Amino acid sequence: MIKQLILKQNFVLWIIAVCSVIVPFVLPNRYFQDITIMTFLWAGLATSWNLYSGYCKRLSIGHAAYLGIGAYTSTLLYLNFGISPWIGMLAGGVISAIAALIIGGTTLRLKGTFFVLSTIAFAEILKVMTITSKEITAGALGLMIPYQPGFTNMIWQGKIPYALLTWIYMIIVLFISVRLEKSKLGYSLVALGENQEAAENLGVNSTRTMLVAFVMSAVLTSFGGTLFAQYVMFIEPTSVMSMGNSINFILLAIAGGMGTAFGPMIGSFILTPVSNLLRGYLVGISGLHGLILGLVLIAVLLYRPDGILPQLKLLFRYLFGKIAKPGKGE
Amino acid sequence: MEQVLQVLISGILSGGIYALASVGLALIFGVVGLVNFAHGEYLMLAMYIAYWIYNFSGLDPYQSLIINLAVMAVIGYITFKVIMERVLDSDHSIQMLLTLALSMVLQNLALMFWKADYRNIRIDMTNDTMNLGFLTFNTPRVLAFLIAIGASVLLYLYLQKTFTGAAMRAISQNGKAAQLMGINIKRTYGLAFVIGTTLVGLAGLLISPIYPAYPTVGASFSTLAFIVVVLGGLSSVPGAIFGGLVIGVVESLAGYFAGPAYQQAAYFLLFILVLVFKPNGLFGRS
Amino acid sequence: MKKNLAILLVLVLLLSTLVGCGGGSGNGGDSETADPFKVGAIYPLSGANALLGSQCLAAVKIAIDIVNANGGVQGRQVQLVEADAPDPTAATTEAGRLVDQQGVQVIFGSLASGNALAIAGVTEKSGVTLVESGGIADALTDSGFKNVFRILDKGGLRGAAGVSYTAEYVAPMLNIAPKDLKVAIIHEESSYGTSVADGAEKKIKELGLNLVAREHYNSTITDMSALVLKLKEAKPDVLFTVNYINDAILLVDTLKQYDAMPKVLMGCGAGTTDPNFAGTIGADSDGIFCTDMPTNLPLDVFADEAMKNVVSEFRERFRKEFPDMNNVSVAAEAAFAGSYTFLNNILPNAKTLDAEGIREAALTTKLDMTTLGFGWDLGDDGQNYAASANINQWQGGKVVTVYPDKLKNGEVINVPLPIAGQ
Amino acid sequence: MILQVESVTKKFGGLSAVSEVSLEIEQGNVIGLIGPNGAGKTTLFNCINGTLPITDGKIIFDGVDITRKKSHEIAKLGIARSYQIVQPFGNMTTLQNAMVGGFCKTKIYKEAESIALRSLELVRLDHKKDLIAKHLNLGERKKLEIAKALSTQPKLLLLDEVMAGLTPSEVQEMVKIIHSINDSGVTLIIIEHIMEAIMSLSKRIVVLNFGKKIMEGTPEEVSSNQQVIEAYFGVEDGEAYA
Repeated sequence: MIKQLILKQNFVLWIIAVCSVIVPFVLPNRYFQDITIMTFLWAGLATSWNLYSGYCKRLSIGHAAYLGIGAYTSTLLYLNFGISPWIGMLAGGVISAIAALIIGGTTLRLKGTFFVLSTIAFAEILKVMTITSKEITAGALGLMIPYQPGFTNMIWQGKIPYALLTWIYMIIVLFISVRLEKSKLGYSLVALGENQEAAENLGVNSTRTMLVAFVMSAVLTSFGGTLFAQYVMFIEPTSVMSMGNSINFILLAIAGGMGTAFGPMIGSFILTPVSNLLRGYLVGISGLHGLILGLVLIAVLLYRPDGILPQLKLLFRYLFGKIAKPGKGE
Repeated sequence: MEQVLQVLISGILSGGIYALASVGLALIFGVVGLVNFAHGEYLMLAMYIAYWIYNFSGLDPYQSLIINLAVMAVIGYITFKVIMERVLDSDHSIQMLLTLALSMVLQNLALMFWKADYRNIRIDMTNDTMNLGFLTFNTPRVLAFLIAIGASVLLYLYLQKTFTGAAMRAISQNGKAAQLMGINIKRTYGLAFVIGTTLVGLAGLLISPIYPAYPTVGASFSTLAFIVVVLGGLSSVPGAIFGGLVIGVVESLAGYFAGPAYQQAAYFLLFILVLVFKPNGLFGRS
Repeated sequence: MKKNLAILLVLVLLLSTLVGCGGGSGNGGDSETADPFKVGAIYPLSGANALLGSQCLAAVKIAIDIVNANGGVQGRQVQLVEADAPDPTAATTEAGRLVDQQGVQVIFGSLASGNALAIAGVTEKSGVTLVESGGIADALTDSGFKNVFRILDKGGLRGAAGVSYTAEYVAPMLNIAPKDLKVAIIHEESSYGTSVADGAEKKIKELGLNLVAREHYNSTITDMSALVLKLKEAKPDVLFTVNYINDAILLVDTLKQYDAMPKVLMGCGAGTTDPNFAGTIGADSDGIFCTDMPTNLPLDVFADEAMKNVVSEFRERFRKEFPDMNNVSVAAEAAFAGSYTFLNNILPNAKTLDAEGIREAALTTKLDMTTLGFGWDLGDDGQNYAASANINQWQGGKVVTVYPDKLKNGEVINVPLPIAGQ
Repeated sequence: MILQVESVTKKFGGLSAVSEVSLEIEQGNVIGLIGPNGAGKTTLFNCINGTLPITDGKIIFDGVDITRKKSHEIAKLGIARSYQIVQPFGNMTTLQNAMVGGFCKTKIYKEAESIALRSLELVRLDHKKDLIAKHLNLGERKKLEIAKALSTQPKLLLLDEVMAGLTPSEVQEMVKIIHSINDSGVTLIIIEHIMEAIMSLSKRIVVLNFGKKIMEGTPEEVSSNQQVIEAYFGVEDGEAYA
């Protein structure tokens, strides 16, 4: 029984995902807790990105736009009207959904490079709009959230609540992702990514499928945007909506394994700490940590284009195969 | 009116550079089918090489043109052999991500080698202007424009008139058929990639007297070149030239009428409009 | 399979060594006398602002060396922990590392206002002091932070300084009444340029000058023709401009090319004060103003002999580190002033080397002179109200201070600019 | 009549790939569609299932006008097709491939799974259900192609050269499979070059040449018709077929 469960690899991955919550507790050091929070947050964000782009194999390099919408909506509502970020998060989700419907409606039928570039274009336009509508968004000056701890303000003194919040966010997105894999929507999406015409001939409504997944992906990304704003407590268009953020979603997902529910999480669990630690400890030579990260990614793409997850699964099979064999594990 | 004409001219002059940066990408995209997000990084490398030569030997970018292009060709060849050749058959998304990672590596390498300093090449000509009636032309920009257009036209003629050029066109239209006709695909791919990187290198060295080199200078050119290429109808060289000029003019006009903050947004907007209403590009056949 | 295991093993090892070397030194915050006193420095060392960031870091290092050579802080040697923060998110994480992992009590930073605000969010919660000598966004000292101290002036004030000077001194030189003076603002669009420009605009309205144009652009702009032609149409007498070095040079070049140079060019900080500015533009820079913190002050401004030596030592060592530069950048001078003053003058007065003690010392200590030429007199908000912007002018490839009178070391030249358009 | 094709024309530019073709099929029937390469057979399939919009004419399926419907709507109404060049979803398993079709008429995972399993059993591919599709051999891919289509639970199935490239024993198996599909009540239109197979499977045969229907009849009538022999077999001779 246990053996069977263990060999079901999603089970092991779920264990990893769920158990990761203890990390911030066993690492009392706030710096490591901070890295853990970033790891959870980025895992959730990369998984959200993966929900559309990963399964459907259509790269969006503009998802930072939704990160920005989430961050700005909740922050503006909070600063101007005192509306709790919990509600602001939902409002951000609604606005992101509308934006994704408009953007998706115009771009989802585009293929390959056209789609990729159109996502960049929309994100850049949104960034410029945010910078120039200074009366509303404070433009390039950015917005600072005053430090007033409290649950309704989604602000805490310690790191643990943030860690729990980002962890819950990650788990929710993961759960949605796993459910998606076992649903009509998921099957349709993957089939569309493999071969659109063949999928349509099997009754897959490509426009609807893609739009639904795209909106889901955007909304979940925007929730992450609110968490991001509440944690860093300072947002500005150039850093929140930068193409660098969009690319980071993709790099985490591809490193872990694009188009799999747990791939982006694994990618974030490995790369987010590594890149933060590299930046922290290789500070003497500027550029070195970016260089190492880039080289690692090139190596992954050249030699393991499916990402780390399949390797990890092999490893599990190997390890647990050994444990399970001697008959102890009844 | 005079002002608007002057704005148009300045847009066209920038457009020439955009065109040159983009024809290389169009060639790589058309022939090799590779979506190269590291394209702009070669422009950055060429600017640094120009700066280096200038600093060590005093040769200005125009005098060091041949050496610089030769180095760029070698760099292009190495990239192709070491990285690109291995992913020719891979998924588009893998190729795209690989070039993204490559641009990350090149930018950070530049940061390590040359630090973040802005490297200026200041030659006597930098601020020279020529006047034609009420119009003013900045000499290095005019020179850059002329060389850029010249090189693009040369590339066009090369594709039209030579055997290798014909082979490239054949591959870009139908790779499999070309292979059946006995064209050495890999070699042609390599050549196209090298020509592409050399051309964007040329663009880099042409702007080096006007604009300083720094590690992230190429980043914005990659996206820009892509947009030009899409506007021009993907693999078409004349299309890329026109696309470049259009972007230059749009950027200038937007800067003049709406303000410089909207320059980029304007061509992104144009790009989306074209995708929606004319998905085959401004000059593509349907 | 084995290969994969090996790779994983290497990764784990790598990680654990990284964690290990950090963890080993993680408990240095306590104040035992033998322990070194740990301070942090967070600057952008990669990314778009890396150039000035690395100069600032070098300046802080020199300051610490000098302080250590003189016996350190309260008998403890100062130990520096460096951090790279290309953007606010990284700044948060890195601030966390310095505070929680390395146990620093004071952080010097951070060049970009966005980074400063992000760092302040971390330090404030942990009772760590942030000494800001680069970010000038007003919000940093207007947000009620208890442990953030800014040695330099606020952005809004700096923008205003150039405008006031123009109305009071430049307008008469041009024989134009301030009311009739046409002015324009062009600024780069990051928070730095925006906050200075906002201050300038406010002052312009207050003084009743004619604002004929205000435009902003991204500092990576490669062609300013459209901008300059637009400006040419507005025909301003005085152009206020806030830029980084790149775009500052491009702006002047383009203005010249289109014969659109206004009668007075009043730059604000970073770009136009950069030593490379005149180096690149050459003789045409003569007469261009640059409002900024006092910079490259002649040594005789410093009455105090010790301070004179410190400043000259700093400049000498800095030039050795950056041989390409013919002058110390203002960002580096500010970073030096911030860190040196704090370590040398403020911390020795602190009863305890914790947030409370340091705050008390920072607020109660008053200095007539820092290495930047102005004094140290903090308000309750942590802003140094003794800080002032100087009006400088390029003359013969050197920055000459023309205002205020106590720091003045030359007379105004070239108003209107000889290269001004018709 | 389950399907009525009324003088359908499809033009590419100026060229008619299909011109004024009419067909009628009764429920449960098997119709063979033959003709030389380029006769417009596959194009006709593409028109029927909505992959290509038709230039002129009308198509009625099961009493519903499907002329302007999109292919996914047509699939839901009950027309499925297989491709001449197999189009498996390469990175999904065999079962997952079939389940994409299985989800056509249900949203419930278990149901889609059992529908897909039944189709795989029908084409005798259930023993490979967990294999990644790109690792299947050609014969298996052809079967998968059919299983995917079957999983949409079609009333009408369009099979495009499912036997091309198969070994003789595989062809025999495929004929059996097609028979059993028809026995389960599915109407079939089959494009095939292997005459023996198509003659034994089809109750009626339609011959296309240059986009036009040149005749329709029983296998015996068709094989003895002079016009067909000239048009079809005359051209066929010189061609290598694959």
